[in-house]
Amino acid sequence: MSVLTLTIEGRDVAGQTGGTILQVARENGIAIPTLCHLQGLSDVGACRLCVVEVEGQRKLLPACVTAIDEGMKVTVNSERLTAYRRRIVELLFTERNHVCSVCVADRNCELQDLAVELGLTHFDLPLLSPQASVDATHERFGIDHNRCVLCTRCVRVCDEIEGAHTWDVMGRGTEARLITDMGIPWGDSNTCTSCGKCVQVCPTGALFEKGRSVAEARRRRPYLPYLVAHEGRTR
Amino acid sequence: MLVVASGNTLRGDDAVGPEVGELLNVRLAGTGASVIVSDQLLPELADDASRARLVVFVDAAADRPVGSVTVRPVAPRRPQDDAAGAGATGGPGAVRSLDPFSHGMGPEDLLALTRDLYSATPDAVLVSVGAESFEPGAELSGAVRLAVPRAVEAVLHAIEKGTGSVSIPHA
Amino acid sequence: MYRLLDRITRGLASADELAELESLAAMVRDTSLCGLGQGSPNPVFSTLRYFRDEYMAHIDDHVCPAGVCKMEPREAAVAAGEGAR
Amino acid sequence: MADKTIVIEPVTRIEGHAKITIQLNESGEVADAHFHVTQFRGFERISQGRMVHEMPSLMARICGICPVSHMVASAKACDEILGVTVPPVGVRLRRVLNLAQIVQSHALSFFYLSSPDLLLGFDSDPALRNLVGVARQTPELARDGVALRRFGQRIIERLGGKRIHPAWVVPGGVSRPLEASERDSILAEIPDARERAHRTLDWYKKNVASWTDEVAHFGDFPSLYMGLVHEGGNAAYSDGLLRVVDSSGWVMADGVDPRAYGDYLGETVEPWSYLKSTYFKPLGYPAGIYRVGPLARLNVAERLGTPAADAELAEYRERLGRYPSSSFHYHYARLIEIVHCIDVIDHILSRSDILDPHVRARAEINRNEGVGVSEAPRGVLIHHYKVDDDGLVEWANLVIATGHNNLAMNRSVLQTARHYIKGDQVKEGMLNRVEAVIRCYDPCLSCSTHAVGQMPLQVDIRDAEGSLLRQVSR
Repeated sequence: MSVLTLTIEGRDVAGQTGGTILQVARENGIAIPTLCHLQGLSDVGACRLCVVEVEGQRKLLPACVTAIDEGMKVTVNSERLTAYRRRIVELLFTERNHVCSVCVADRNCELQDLAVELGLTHFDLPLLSPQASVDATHERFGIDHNRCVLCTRCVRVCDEIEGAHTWDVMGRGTEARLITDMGIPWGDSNTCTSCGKCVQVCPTGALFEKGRSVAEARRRRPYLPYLVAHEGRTR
Repeated sequence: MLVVASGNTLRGDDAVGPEVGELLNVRLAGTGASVIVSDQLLPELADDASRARLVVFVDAAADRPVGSVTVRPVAPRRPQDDAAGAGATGGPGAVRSLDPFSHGMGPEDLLALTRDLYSATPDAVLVSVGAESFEPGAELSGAVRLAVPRAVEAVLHAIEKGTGSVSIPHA
Repeated sequence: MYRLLDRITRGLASADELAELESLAAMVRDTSLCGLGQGSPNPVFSTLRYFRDEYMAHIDDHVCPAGVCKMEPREAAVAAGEGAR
Repeated sequence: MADKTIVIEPVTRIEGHAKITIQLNESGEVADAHFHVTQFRGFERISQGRMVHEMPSLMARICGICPVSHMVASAKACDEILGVTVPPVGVRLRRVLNLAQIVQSHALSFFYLSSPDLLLGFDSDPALRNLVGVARQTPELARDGVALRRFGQRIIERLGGKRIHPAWVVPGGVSRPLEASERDSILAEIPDARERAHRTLDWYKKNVASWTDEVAHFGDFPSLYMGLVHEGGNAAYSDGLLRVVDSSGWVMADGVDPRAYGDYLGETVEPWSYLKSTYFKPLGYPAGIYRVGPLARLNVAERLGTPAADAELAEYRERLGRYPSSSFHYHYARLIEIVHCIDVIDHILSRSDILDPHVRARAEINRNEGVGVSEAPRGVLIHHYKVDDDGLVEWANLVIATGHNNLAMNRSVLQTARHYIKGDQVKEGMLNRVEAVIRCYDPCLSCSTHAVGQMPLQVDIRDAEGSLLRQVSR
C-alpha cells in the first residue's frame, strides 16, 4: 500500500492506493454531494450526484467509485457540474410525487437538503406524476413508492449488513420499483427480519415507521454505528 | 427600521419582492432592522409599521420599465385621493380601489392604517422593480432577476440614508 | 427527452424547449453510468447536427419539411405553449 | 322586453371566489338568484391511497383560513380509526388551537370583511368602503380587529410552530406538549384581547338599530340550525354531539353521534355549483334547509358556559328572541363567540395540568372507518374516512360548513335580491347588499368544492318561459 498524491479543487492532497476520490476529498474537508453513497455499504455509483471532472478525461467520473491515481487533477465544483447535479435532483423530484409539506421526512430528508444546497427552486421539466402505491402491509414499517429515489441503500443494507436480501429492484426506467422478495407485499415477506435498517438508511420519506406523522421521521443512525451518511451531518 | 417585501412567489415576477426580502434578511442580520416577507400587504402589518421609524416597501410594479429599480417616498393615502379616483356613479361595475383580498392594498393604504390606527407616521419609501410577467410560475424573468441585486442595494441605501447610523456589513 | 421530441414533432414546442432538450441530452450523455445511457442521446445530437433547420421549421414555421410529422393545429400549439409551464 | 341577468363576479370580500346570478322577469323583478361556487379542489380524491397518519396535515392544506379546524376534524376521524382515547391534555390543547382559530377567523370576517359595510354604510362610496375607511372613521374599532386577529394567529403560531399550516395536531393527540413559556405568553395577552372583544361587542350593540332594514331582509326566514353541544347543553367547538333545532325551538335531533351523520344529512349537487348542498334528511329536500355557524351554534346551545359570554348571550336573546332567524345576526353571534373563545382559552390554559407531557396516544389501525367532527369558524365540519387494514385511505368524504349553509345562502341571496333590486336600474349599494348577505355566512369556498369530474360548471340563463337564452359551461 503506497501513498498517492493528487490535486482536488486545486489543493494538493494525498490518499492510499485504492482509495476513492470521494474518500480523499472528504478526508480533506472537500464536500461532494452524494445520495446513494453510504459509508459502510458498497458503492454503486447510481445517483450520479458525485460526478467530478478529471483532467484528461472526456467523461465525468463518479467520485464514489473512481480510484485515485498519482497526479490526478480533480474538479469538484464547476458551473457545469452544479447545473448537472441540479438537473439530476430535478429529475428525481419530477419522476415521482415528492410533496414535502405532508411528508414524514420533511426537514429530515437528504433529497430536500440537496435541493436546497443546489439551489433547486423550481422545476423546468414537467412532473410525471405517476400513480405510485404505498405498501403498508408490514406490521411496523411502510414504503411509499412516491418518495423513492431508487438509491438502493435499503437493498444494500439489507443484503450486506443484515444478510437478508429482502429488498431488490424490479423493472426498468420509470417503471423501476423496489420490491420485497419476489414482488410480494412486504408484510408477507418470509425473509424480512423486521430489523428496520432499511428505514434508517432511507434518505427520503419512502421508508417510514408506521404511526409517525408529518415531519416526524427520526433517523437513528447511531443505531447503525458502522454507517455514516455524510461526514459533518448528524442524522 | 422595517423592510416589508411583498409578492407572490408563484406569480412570476411578483416573486421579486420576496426574493429581495430573503437577501435582505441575510444582509441586515444583526443590524436591528427587521424584514417581513409577505404574500401581500395585510392590515396587521400596520402594527409593525407603527413601531418603525422608516418603512421600506419592496414590490414588483407592472407600470415601470422591466428590470428598472425605482425608489420613491410614499405617504399615507388621503381621503381626497380616494374621492378623486372613485367615480361618483357606483354602478354595478364600480371598481373598488381597495380590497385587502384582491391584492389591492398598497403601501399608501398600509401607511394610512398605520397613521389612523396607531397615530404613527414612519418615513416610508417604496422600492419598486419593473416586472414583466405576473403569470403563474416560479421563475423571475431575466431582466428582473438582474435587477435583484440593484434592488437590494437600493433598500440598503435607503436605510443608510434614513438613519445614517446603521452599518450594514457588505457581502 | 422523448416528451420534448414528441412535442416538437407535433408542432407544440417552443425554442426554449429545444434548448431544454439539448441541455438534457448533454447531461444524460455526460453523467450516465453505463454506455447505453451515455449513447442514448446520440440520435438527438446527430439529428440536431445535420437537420437543425428541420427542427427549427417545426418550431418556428409549424411545418414538417419532410412531410412526415402530423402537426397539431396552430391554436393547439399556442394553447400548449401557455399551458406548458 | 327580454329578461335580464345580472352577474356579480367575483364576489369580493369573502374567502375564495364565487359568483352570483340574478335573474329578472319581464317586469324587471327578481325571479331567481343563485350563489355559485366555481372553485374546485379534489381533496377527497387526493387522499386516496395515503397513510392515515398524513391525513391531518394533508387536510389542513385544504384551506389557509381554517386549517386548524380541518386538522382537528381529520385527527378525530383518525383517532377513531386508531381506536384511541386521546389523553385529556391533548384534547384540551387541540381545543385551544381550534378556539384561537375561531377568534382569528371571526376577527377577519367581522373587521376586515364586514365592518366596512356596517360602519360606513351599505350605500357608501365603494372606493372608501374598506378597512382603511374604517380606520379613518373609527380607528379604535379597526385597531381592535387587527389586535384580535393577531391574538388568535399568535396562539396558533406558538402552539403549532407555524401560522398557516401547523403540523401539530396528529392522530392520537398533539405532537408536542405545551411549554410553560408559551402558556405564559398567551395568558399575558388575554386581558387585552378580552377588553377589545367586549368593546367591539358594545359598539355593535349600540349601532344595531341602524341596520333594521338589512336585518329584516338578509336571509330572515325560519330554518333548522345545527351545531355541536356538550352533554348538558353547553356549546361545543371541538368535541360534543350534534343537535338540530328548528326556529320555534323544537329539538329535531339531539345527542347525534357524528358517526351517524349520514342518517341525518342528505347531499345533493346542484348543476350550478361545485358546492354540495346538504339538507336535513328527515324533512327531505329542500324542506330540510338548515344553517350552521355562529348563529346556529348560539341557537342550538342552552348556554355557552363562560359567565361573561353567557351574560351577552342572555342580552342577545332578550333583544332578538330565543331563536333569531335573520342571517344578519351572524355578525352579532360571531362577536359573542369571540368573547367566549377568549375566556375558554384562558380557562383551559390556567389549569394546573396543562403542561402535562402526555398529549398523544399511539396505536395501530384498529378500525376501518372513522368520522371526526369539529366546529370550524363557519360551522360544523365533518371528515369521514375509510381505510384498509394497513391504514391506507380508500375513501374520504368531507362535509363542510359552507356546504351545510349552501341552501340557506341561496335562499338569502334570493330574499335580499328581491327586496333590494327592482327594475333594471340597479344601484351599486343594492348589489353590495346581495354580496353582503353572503358575507354574513363567512363562506370559505376553497374547502367545499368536491371530487374530481363530478360536476362541470354550467351557467344557464333562462327567460320567463324557461327557455334557454344562453349557456356557459366549462
